[in-house]
Amino acid sequence: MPELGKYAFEVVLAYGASIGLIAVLCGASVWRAKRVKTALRAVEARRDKS
Amino acid sequence: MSLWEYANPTKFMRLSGAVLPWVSALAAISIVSALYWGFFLTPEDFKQGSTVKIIFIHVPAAMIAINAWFMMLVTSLVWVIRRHHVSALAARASAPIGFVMTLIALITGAVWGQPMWGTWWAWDPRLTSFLILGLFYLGYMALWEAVENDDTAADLTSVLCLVGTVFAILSRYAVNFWNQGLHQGASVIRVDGVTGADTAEKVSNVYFYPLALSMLGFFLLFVALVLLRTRTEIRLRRMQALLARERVN
Amino acid sequence: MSNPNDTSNDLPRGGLRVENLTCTRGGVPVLRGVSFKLSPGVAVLLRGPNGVGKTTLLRTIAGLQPPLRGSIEMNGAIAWAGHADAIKGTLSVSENLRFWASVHGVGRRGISATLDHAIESFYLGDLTTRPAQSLSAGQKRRLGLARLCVTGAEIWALDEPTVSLDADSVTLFADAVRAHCAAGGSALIATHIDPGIEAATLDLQPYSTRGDLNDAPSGGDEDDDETPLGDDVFLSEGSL
Amino acid sequence: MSNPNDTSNDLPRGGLRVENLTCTRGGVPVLRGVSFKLSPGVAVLLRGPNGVGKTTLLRTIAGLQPPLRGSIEMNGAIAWAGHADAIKGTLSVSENLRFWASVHGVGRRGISATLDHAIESFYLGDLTTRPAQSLSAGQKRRLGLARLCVTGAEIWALDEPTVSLDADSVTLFADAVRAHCAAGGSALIATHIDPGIEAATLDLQPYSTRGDLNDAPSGGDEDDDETPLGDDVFLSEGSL
Amino acid sequence: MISLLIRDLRIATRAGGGAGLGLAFFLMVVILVPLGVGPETQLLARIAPGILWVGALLACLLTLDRIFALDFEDGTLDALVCAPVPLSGVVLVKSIAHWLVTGLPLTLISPLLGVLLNLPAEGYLWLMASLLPGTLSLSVIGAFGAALTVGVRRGGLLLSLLVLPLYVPTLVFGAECASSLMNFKDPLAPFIFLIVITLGALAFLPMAGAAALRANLR
Amino acid sequence: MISLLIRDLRIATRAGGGAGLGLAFFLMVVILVPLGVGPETQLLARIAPGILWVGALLACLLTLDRIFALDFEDGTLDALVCAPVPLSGVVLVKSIAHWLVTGLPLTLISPLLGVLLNLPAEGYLWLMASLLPGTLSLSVIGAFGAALTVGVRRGGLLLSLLVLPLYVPTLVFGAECASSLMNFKDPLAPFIFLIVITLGALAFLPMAGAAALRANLR
Ligand code: HEM
Ligand SMILES: Nc1ncnc2c1ncn2[C@@H]1O[C@H](COP(=O)(O)OP(=O)(O)OP(=O)(O)O)[C@@H](O)[C@H]1O
Ligand SMILES: Nc1ncnc2c1ncn2[C@@H]1O[C@H](COP(=O)(O)OP(=O)(O)OP(=O)(O)O)[C@@H](O)[C@H]1O
Ligand SMILES: [Mg+2]
Ligand SMILES: [Mg+2]
Repeated sequence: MPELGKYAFEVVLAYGASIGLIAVLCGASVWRAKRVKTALRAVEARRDKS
Repeated sequence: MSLWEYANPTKFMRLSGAVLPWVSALAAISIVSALYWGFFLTPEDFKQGSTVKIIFIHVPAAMIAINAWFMMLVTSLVWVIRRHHVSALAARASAPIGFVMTLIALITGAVWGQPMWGTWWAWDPRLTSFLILGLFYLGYMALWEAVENDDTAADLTSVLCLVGTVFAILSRYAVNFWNQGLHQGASVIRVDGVTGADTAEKVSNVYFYPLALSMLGFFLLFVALVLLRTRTEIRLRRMQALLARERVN
Repeated sequence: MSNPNDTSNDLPRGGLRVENLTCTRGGVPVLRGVSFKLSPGVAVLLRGPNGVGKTTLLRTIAGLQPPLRGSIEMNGAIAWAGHADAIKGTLSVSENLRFWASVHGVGRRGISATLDHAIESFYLGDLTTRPAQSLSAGQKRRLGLARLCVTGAEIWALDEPTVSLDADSVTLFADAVRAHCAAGGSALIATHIDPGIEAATLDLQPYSTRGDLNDAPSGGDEDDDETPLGDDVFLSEGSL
Repeated sequence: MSNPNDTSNDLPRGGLRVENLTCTRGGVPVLRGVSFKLSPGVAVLLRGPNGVGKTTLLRTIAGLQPPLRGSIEMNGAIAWAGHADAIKGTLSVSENLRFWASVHGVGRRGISATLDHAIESFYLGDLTTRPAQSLSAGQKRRLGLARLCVTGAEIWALDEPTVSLDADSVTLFADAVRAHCAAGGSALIATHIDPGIEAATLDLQPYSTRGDLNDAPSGGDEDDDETPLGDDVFLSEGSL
Repeated sequence: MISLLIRDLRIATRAGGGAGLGLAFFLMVVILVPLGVGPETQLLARIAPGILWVGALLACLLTLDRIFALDFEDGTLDALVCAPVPLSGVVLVKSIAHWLVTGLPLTLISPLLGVLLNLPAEGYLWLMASLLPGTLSLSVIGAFGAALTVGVRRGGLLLSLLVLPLYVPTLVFGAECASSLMNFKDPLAPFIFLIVITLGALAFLPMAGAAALRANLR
Repeated sequence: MISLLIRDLRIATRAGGGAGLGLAFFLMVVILVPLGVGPETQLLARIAPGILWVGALLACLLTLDRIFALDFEDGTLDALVCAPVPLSGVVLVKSIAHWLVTGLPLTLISPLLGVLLNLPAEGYLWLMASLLPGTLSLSVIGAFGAALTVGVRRGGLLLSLLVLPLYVPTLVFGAECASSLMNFKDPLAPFIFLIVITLGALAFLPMAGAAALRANLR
């Protein structure tokens, strides 16, 4: 941990919040991608059978 | 082979599927290293202390927030003129990213403003116009959600995006006009000083390289997320179409 | 304006030709390859079970939604009457009709004759000064049909016009359609009951590849070589 | 609760007695001295030209508006289905039915059997997961009628239930009414077409002083010795 | 009753259902006021509690017509009146659903908007404390107003007219409570009044609303 | 076209038509703000032009959904699309009708409400001068937003969300113009911008609105 001086709270808060938001965005995107992919697989499998 | 062929979902899926892992990996590497560099390895500014490190998130996020809207504008135009579905879906996919980036720029700016200006929020023209940009994103996403027919929604959001762009530029101008002459001492303290002329060249470079790397990283992240989300939207539409056909037969 | 294809010189005035039409509803194709022709002076009943796509077909022909594939040609103006009557509850019966007449370009002088004719055709004489919201279901529907008479359109596209009408009113409606056809107009009427008009029947089959008009040639197969539109883009073979 | 008079011990369960009823619509009396009786297991068709007051009568009986004069007695719960279907477009077909079942006190355990029965009766099996707004006119109406089956009410008051239904669906409806009557319920149905149910007919005459039920005794003349109510207060003889 | 609450929440969170839109409107009032009034921090801090309360009130007002109008138009209300559930219970449940969708999120987000208006730090606690019961009473009073105007087509604005005077006590006590610390006054007295108003509204207005609904369905 | 204008005005002035309700709402915002903010004369005078402009904007916003939603629901819009009149003309006429019913009376009554907020005498002229073209552009922009949301059931609040950011330039220039004399600035520059925005909106937005309407009717 570097020495952040009297503004340590602000800097860590800014980094924390931003990285958190980016993580949420990426996580949500990936999670939704996975879910939609499996759902589509199921539908396509059903189509290919019939 | 023309560029437009990538508007075919199958082609787009093939190409984007090949590119996506590389872009994601590059984005991850450059962002992580840029933020590590920025957070751990840069010195404190003599005027701003350690808060200057916020710049490595704040500026790239603000940049992406603006560019995401620009990309929506272009893809909306493509949809209106050539009616390529992938284009409309790409616009839809990039809106949440732009919104989150706006949010990040606002939050980091607010956190930065507290020590620098002594307040979390000031009605500075630049901040205000960013807030309004955030509202445009919100409205755009809400309209996509609210209209059930996807083609109709694409038409409506495209029109909104075109008109909205004009009004966003207008309000940027208006807000400048409105806050003119207030001369809040606070808004004078810009970090231009850091990268600009009145500090030593050497110090400037200390901040400039990680900042440039961070901007590259954010840009790659944006590309990766747009590709991923567009792929999801395409799969979703395909699933709806297949389900509909299933019902029919 | 709303019908980009209405300048076809080989069709007589009041004629309508639909070729190989595919319509969508909510992004889903519900009718495929419907072809038929409507000549002036002819009324056609559109039949088919619930959900087959009658409403969708009529809206497409009226120009309210674009077809996914196929062409619609017509010579003349088209008037559309759906489930909603396009009637304002706070205006009186005659104010409503007067408004629609002037929107359809009936001039100052012609207007009162036009209104009188419409009011008489649908037996609304006693109700002219009543606000439309105080009418019963059937009375309101009669007013909605009277609106058709003041539009002066050659082609009528009607979606279940006889809903809520009693037997006498159905007769009034049949007379109005007959008069319209006699004057060289044509009508396409979706209905589940028999309105008592001498008319050909277009039977839509569920998810049929084409409709069968029992006395008109229905041509053309579905051709897939056109650019795919709508959700068809997403229906490629294989998996994504 | 909504029907203050529904505790009459001389009526069998599912019975309804209307005596000397005068109904108003928008302050104007539209029906005078209607009297009839509905026994359990019986369906009655309400007929009459447009604007005679069928909707008004049904709403009055369902307790949605108070009668001007006369009495309504019933033994059992009443379910009302009007022109609007009481269906939420954003909920799916089964969510809509489930909601109405639980509002009408169908418990956790009974609910799925009840739903299955209603869905089967109106042939909605293929549509259960569809949001109701994407249904066609006839499909939506079938859903609206299926709602009646889950209410468990003994008396059905239906206003033009067969609107938009095709022939097959009308048969489904007739079967449902027959099953309801066989289970001891009764139904009062306003309609302009013949739904194919073996039922008595109550013919309302325009501004009649009483309805004529062709096979039930219709008792009582209009008696003017009651206290005048509603706008009748202002209609006294003589000049003011 | 529970199923009615669940259904209302479910409809609100579906596409086009309107959850979150009250929130968005609240946000926008708070943004518009500085744009109109000017950017001076001092001035904004002075008027912040008042503007936040007025914004919450307007956001609530705008969503009121959804409470009954949609159910009226599609016949659900007719059917509910015929169903074996007490109508005043229906009114109560629907107003609580409205609060859960509008007032509660609005209260939770209010500190954030306080930042935008440069609200001083000591104001936040009592701002939220006053908004929490305050918005509930706004929803209940509003549901009564919505019941009164349900027959009128697009009665949204007539509804506003009827309801606004009824909102005055809540607004006055609420804003008083939220701004009292800044003015060196005691926040407790107006807070107690706020609670009393809320409880009173919860106890009596659903019945009045049910009566109004019955009259409107004639 | 003229007959459409006449019909719209006639409907608006019939019972339940909504003329005057925008006005009433305007009045009430102006009354609520002192209740929320507190009664200090100085403070109120400072914020008066801004509050009046925000009030006018909200009153306009609230009446927007009437422009097309009623016509959509009863099928009038379908019939108008089939009729031999240009759809962008319909949008233009309807936004002008909305202005005549809402914006114009609101402008005329604004000096009266200025008194309630202790607006100094020199403010009145430019307040009215800015509201006159300003409310017209609010109506035109709003009609575009209403066309976007016409298919969404009870889209009133979504409409607000979409339209409010579009209103920002008008609001900023309008409020600036109205308050400039009090701040010893030149009112002419913002006034000219206001006029330019209004003319631009009149020229282009009806077309965009017509496109949106067509898409919504599919
Ligand atoms: C909520 C508050 C803030 C917001 C919304 C905000 C927004 C923005 C935006 C939109 C940009 C432009 C990016 C570009 O053009 O690529 C920017 C750049 C920048 N901001 Fe902020 N900002 C905020 C607060 C601050 C504060 C408090 C500081 C420092 C004291 C700051 C320092 C900078 C710097 C140094 C740049 C980049 C250099 C430049 O373009 O001039 N910002 N910010
Ligand atoms: N949003 C949607 N998504 C999927 N399918 C839909 C959607 N909207 C309508 N449909 C389906 O499209 C089909 C055609 O509907 P349409 O209203 O044209 O039928 P119709 O022939 O008019 O029936 P009716 O006689 O019942 O009026 C129906 O099966 C309906 O369920
Ligand atoms: N507000 C009102 N003022 C005056 N008369 C009214 C009002 N509302 C309805 N009426 C009249 O009351 C009569 C009864 O209407 P009602 O809707 O009960 O008829 P109905 O038998 O259901 O007709 P339909 O078969 O057309 O549905 C009609 O003649 C109608 O015109
Ligand atoms: Mg149909
Ligand atoms: Mg009726």
